Amino acid sequence: MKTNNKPLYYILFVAIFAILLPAAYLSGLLSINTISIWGRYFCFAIAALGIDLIWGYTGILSMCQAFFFCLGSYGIAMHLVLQKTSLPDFMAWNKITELPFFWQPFHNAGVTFALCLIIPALFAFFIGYVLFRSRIRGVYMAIITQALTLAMWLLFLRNETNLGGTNGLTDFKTLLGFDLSSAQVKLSLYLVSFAVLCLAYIACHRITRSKFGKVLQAIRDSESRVSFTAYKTANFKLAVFVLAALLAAVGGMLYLPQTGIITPGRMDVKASVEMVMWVALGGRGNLKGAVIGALLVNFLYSLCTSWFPDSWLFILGFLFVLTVLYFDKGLIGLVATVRQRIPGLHFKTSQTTNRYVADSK
Amino acid sequence: MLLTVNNLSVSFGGVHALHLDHFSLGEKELRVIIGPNGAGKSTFLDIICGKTKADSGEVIFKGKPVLGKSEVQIAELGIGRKFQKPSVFPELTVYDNLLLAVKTKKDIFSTLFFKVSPAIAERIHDVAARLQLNTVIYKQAGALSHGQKQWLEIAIVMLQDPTLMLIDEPAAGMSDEETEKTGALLLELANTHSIIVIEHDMKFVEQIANHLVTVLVRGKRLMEGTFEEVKNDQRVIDCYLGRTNAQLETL
Amino acid sequence: MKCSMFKSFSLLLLGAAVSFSSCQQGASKSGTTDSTATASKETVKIGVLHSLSGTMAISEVSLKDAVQMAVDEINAKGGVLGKQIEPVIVDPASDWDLFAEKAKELLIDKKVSAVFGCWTSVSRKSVLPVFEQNNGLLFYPVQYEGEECSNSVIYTGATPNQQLIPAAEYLMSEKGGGYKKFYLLGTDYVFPRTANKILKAYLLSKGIPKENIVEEYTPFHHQDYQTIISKIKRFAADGKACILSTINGDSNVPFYKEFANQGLSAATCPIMAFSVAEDELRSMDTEFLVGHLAAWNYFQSNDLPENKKFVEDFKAFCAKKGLPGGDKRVTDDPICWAYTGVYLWAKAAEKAGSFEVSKVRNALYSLEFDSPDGLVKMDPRNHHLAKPVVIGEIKPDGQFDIIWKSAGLVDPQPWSPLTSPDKDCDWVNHNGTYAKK
Amino acid sequence: MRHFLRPGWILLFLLCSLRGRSQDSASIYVNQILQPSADSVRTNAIHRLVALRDPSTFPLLMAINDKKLYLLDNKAVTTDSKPSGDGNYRLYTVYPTYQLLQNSSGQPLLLPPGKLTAVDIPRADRLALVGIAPLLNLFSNDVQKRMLAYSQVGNLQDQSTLQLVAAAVNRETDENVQRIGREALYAARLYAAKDETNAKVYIDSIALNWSDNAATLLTSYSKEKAFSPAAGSYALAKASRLEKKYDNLQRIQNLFSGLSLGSILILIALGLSIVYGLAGIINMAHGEFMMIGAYTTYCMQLVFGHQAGDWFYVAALPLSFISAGIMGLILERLVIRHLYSKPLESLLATWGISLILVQTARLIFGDLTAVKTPQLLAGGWQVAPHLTLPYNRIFIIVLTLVMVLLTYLMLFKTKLGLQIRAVTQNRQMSACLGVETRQVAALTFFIGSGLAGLAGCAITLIGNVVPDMGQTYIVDSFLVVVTGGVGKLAGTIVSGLGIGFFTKISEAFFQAVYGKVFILLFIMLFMQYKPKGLFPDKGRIAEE
Repeated sequence: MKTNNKPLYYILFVAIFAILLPAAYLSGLLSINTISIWGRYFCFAIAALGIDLIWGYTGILSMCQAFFFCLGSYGIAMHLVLQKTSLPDFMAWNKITELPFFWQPFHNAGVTFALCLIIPALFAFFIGYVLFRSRIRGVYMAIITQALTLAMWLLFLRNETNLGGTNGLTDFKTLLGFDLSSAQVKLSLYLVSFAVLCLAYIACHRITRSKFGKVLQAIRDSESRVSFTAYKTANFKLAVFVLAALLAAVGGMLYLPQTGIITPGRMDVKASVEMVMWVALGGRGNLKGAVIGALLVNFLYSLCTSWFPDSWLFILGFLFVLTVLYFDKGLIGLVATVRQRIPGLHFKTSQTTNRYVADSK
Repeated sequence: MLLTVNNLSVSFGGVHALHLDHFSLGEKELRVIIGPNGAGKSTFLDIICGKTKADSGEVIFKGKPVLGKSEVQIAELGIGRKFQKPSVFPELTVYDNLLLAVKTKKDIFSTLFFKVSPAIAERIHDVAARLQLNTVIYKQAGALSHGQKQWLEIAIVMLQDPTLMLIDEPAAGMSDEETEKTGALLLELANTHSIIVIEHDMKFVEQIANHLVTVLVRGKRLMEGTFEEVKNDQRVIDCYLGRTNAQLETL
Repeated sequence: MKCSMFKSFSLLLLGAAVSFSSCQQGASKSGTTDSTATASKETVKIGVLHSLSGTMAISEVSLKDAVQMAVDEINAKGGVLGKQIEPVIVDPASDWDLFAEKAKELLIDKKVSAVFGCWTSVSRKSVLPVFEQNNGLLFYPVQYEGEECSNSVIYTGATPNQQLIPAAEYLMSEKGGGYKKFYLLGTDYVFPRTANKILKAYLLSKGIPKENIVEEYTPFHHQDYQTIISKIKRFAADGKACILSTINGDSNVPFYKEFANQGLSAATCPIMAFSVAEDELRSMDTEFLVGHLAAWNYFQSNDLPENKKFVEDFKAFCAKKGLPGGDKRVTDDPICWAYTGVYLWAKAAEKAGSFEVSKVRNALYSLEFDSPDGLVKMDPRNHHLAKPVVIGEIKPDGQFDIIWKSAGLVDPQPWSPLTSPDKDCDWVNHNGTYAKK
Repeated sequence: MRHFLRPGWILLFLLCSLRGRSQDSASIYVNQILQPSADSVRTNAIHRLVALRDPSTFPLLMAINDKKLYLLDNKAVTTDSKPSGDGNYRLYTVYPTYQLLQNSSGQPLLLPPGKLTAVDIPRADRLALVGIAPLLNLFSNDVQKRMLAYSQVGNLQDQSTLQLVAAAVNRETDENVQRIGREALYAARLYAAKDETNAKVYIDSIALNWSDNAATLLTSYSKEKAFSPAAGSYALAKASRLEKKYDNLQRIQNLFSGLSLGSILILIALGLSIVYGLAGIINMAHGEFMMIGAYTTYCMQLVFGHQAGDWFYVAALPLSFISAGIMGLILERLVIRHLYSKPLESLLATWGISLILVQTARLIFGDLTAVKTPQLLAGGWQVAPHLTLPYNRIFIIVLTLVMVLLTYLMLFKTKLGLQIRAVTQNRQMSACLGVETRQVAALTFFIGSGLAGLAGCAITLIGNVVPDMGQTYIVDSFLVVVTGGVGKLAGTIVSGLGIGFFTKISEAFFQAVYGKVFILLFIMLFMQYKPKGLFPDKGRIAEE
């Protein structure tokens, strides 16, 4: 199916973030810090795309995306730590004299990148295999994945796990030989993140438009019907679960060098619910919604913690409640509704409106 | 025989929902199953298509045992199911609903790189036209009327191209005209497929029951015979009395 | 169609980006003070980086208040080098990633001269690279695990030897009860781990046999201490055992409650806490804590006249600003050092005649200051503070009865000679951490 | 204080009369302490008194040691360690006799410390008492101090010390302290024993006496102090038998801990399960209702103040139920009723609510707070010498039992319960049959939230009260619900207890965190076989 998009608005989006913002920095209007902050938001947006695939399109509420995100981050972080020192300082404090075996492969950059993808994928595969095989779905799925994230969070908090405990991993100097503190590297990371976001968006877009994507949506609508139509739903769910985990991991991998720290705090209960909320706020079942939700919520977060530290949680809480109650389809849906309500713009027949809703899915 | 069922039984929480000593269906046969509410008709179909697990007994389809197989395996064997409550994908368009049903390779990679060939598109439009869905083919399935959803689900089953179709109450919620069209369609399909139909509407049953009718009561097979035999059987009348005898009387 | 919808979002995002940059340029909530008659228009900015929301807010908000109070006092006296101090307050929301982000914001966008902030080790570790890369100066007011020697951090809190060792020494002494067995119990993070490592080394060096030292850790927010207390009970059966607790935050109450309910008490087995201070005990019913001990460098019950004034001023400040708690607020060790930190910075800037980080840093060496805790002195070679050590017994009103005080100032040892005998921290003759011959 | 005059002192006076000679010099020193002509005189006097070891001066020395020496009408007096109500303390004379002061009507005289003149003894002088402090403490009013004193009293081979200890043990009223005292005496005799039979008698006595320390003592005796290998190995055998007995008791203690943890989980999950079953709501704010219950209890404590004793808790029990219930009702009306049977949406919306509630609590209450344990529930029930079951945990178990019973009765014996069960099974059908589903749902939500509030009230007994306390328990209690099967009372109870026991038993082998990971793996495997929990619904309806 061909989409009849006018590409203008995509171009605008790309122009703002790929040209305008860097240009603003180069001309001194914005600081490199702002650029870096947006770079980090893009990483969240990449993970949000994964959440949208698994939740928005397939209807499986997975609460362990934050965990996969952290796996990606931790992998890169381990590599960066080993770039700097042969034995991380926290291990020295914990009376460990030899690098644990699972740290060894992270000396090599190529292996690290591979492992950052393979480990989350394997985790997702195992978790998904066990859960989908026993037909755990809906609420059960959400709670078990949440509990799993909680358990992993507790495990990562332990110092025995040898991943830095609560403090996580921090104080990185170079990535592939580039100095992480230099502005050029930060700008490049920003641009890379944006490029990856665009690529991920295009890939997800392709996927959702393919027959595979339709099967996912069909699973969301009526899983048993899909089974009786001879699709092995468990395999499809597993595939999209792994895919979502990979997207989260990629986001995490890019997130780390721009933030400079990864701690288990990134995957506590709060973080994992919040990640889902980005997508809910933006508009689930809509890739643009996921991206916009992730960018907007995090932008608001940065803003509010500077402006209204006390009431930030109220703002977030009310946003959650209102979104769920009144804007089932998130901001994207809200805009669609508003556009229909405004008389001047209301030129579609009901049939085409329906068509449009279907298309935008 | 295409389908043979022996000593099939299932119970829910100690209540026997179904206890069927024998049932068989031939190639290209259209069988109608009737019976009062709670007779176990839907449960019977649920077991055949793998939705419900039987406690004991055997179901042989094309010489292969069916029990214990997953829904997908059963569907792949060539059994298609239409449910009592229309079960379609409400948020997909009618076209997409049908596209998913078309009998092709259904593993992950083939779906990921699937391209609609002209033959498939033609087939979809064909079936859609036969069920008068061609005017709404780009509409969301959720926006269809109840009758249209029934037809859509039948279309989905048709596109799966099964050997055996299990059709649960196809005429529910349809106008008389639609009901008659559905009947005609089923008869036409019976030329190329084996079909089991569950139905309450006796007028509809009369229209489509070209061969045998099976009567289930309280999970057991009461009798089997042509529509005429069934209609005149005292036991059948007795057990419908006080329930849906109004329907019988209209005959 | 969807494109037009997308347009609005593109515009929205554009607007967002622009407004964000504008906020970056200086619209952030600044905590300028209202009380001072701003004699001079010129200001110098300092950053305040304490969590005002999230789990750490309970502890950190008080430090923000203390910093603000010190700033007000200094401004009222005419500021520093003729400039009024303008605090820029941001909220890292107990989110460690956000700490780094806000630190960058303060240093790069706001260009503050110094930052006062952080509580947990992890938040300090999170901002440390930011400060080192951008040549910032962080005043860190909380007791910490040591083994760190950053040129960008001024540690006004205690190093392990300024808190842990004297406490253990006291418990082993005849006066302290002559305890022979030690249960080292902590929350599982870097401070307890390192603290216990040092304590263990110390105890072993004092001839305590290995089997008489037990080390155990619980996760954050641990609530169920039944199993651990049964273990302690067995351990403490002969009346010769005490507990050295580095349990953090909200796990303390369940721990002390279970302790009392299983029939243990301060008399049979005292708990020496390193993370329980007046501010945490403020609105708690302390009945099950009474009689247990804590080691710090400062207690509110310190009866120096400077301290009495400080306590009164702090209460008055909180009441006047309408801060939660008002005049019922208490001071404690971190509050004292957060407050002292601002004065140290101001005094160093005056001495250096500049706000430049490197000059202020150099002026800080050996700097003396009359803190609420008496005269304290910056180390001549590194960025730590020499100060007295006190041990207190918890009273029913949540205050401490001072039962032991060090003879004079205890010099800081960022690298404990017990665990890292070969290392020391010196920024004057060496480049930070160096290997001792 | 039950004893106006501690029996220990009577004996002491008898002992004193034997030592009349020292009496005179003692009284001189006492006067020098109370009215010193110079600081050095007082220092000297204190040192002399300590050297004298005259029991009649012990009350005075103890008062000095405890910083509780006062003058009242020029008489030296001391006070109890704790006030006897309203901040007033009972008073005792310290020398030459130790007696409760009474007023004219024969009642104990009660005074606040402010009305007394404290005799300030400099810290340096107090340090002189360090050596004798354990001996003083043998006769203290404070059980804890007496208990401790025996382990600190030092060398019992010294006859005068032994005499004092024996006297103290004889007069001891507290069973546990007496056990420790007896052990100290037996141990002294055991160390002194020079022949097999004698040694064995004392080893047997120590084992029979079975104090907390018995096994350690016997082991160390066998290793270091035994005069013959036979006596040593006999002691070691006894010690290992005691250890074994102790381990068995420890197992019981572990089971109790599991029961206690399980009942807390049940108490929280009970409301969650009912609401979830009936309305299909995943209430992430359930933990916050618990928090509301806990803060209600805290507020009750503030309202009642310290004088009211345990009554604040009695009031808090129903009030925490009601306040959390009402809050739940408000939320149900405002938000949650729009989300019935949309579990995933409700999960997100209630998470938002939970954020709001937590931040509200943080703004109102702010600090880390805790509720004091009611006097009745303080301490524990000593089942056996080494098995103490804390009253607060017993109370929670009983409370859970009662609430489970009430919930059962409500669900299965009342019309409301019938309606709840009907709506749980089939909402539309129930509505058709004339059940006011909205009212039933609201009422259920009230009860469910109320149960959470009650759980919060109960948890104040063991933990603190903080704004985000609910989030500590919420995931665990959801696991209980999911494992048990949605909306199933029996399932909730079985899985709650199961998880409780499993946690505590695994904690005995691993550290708490690994225990948690194991439980999770176990539940995931368990769900392979029972994907809908322990007690799934059966039949066609359930599958749709």
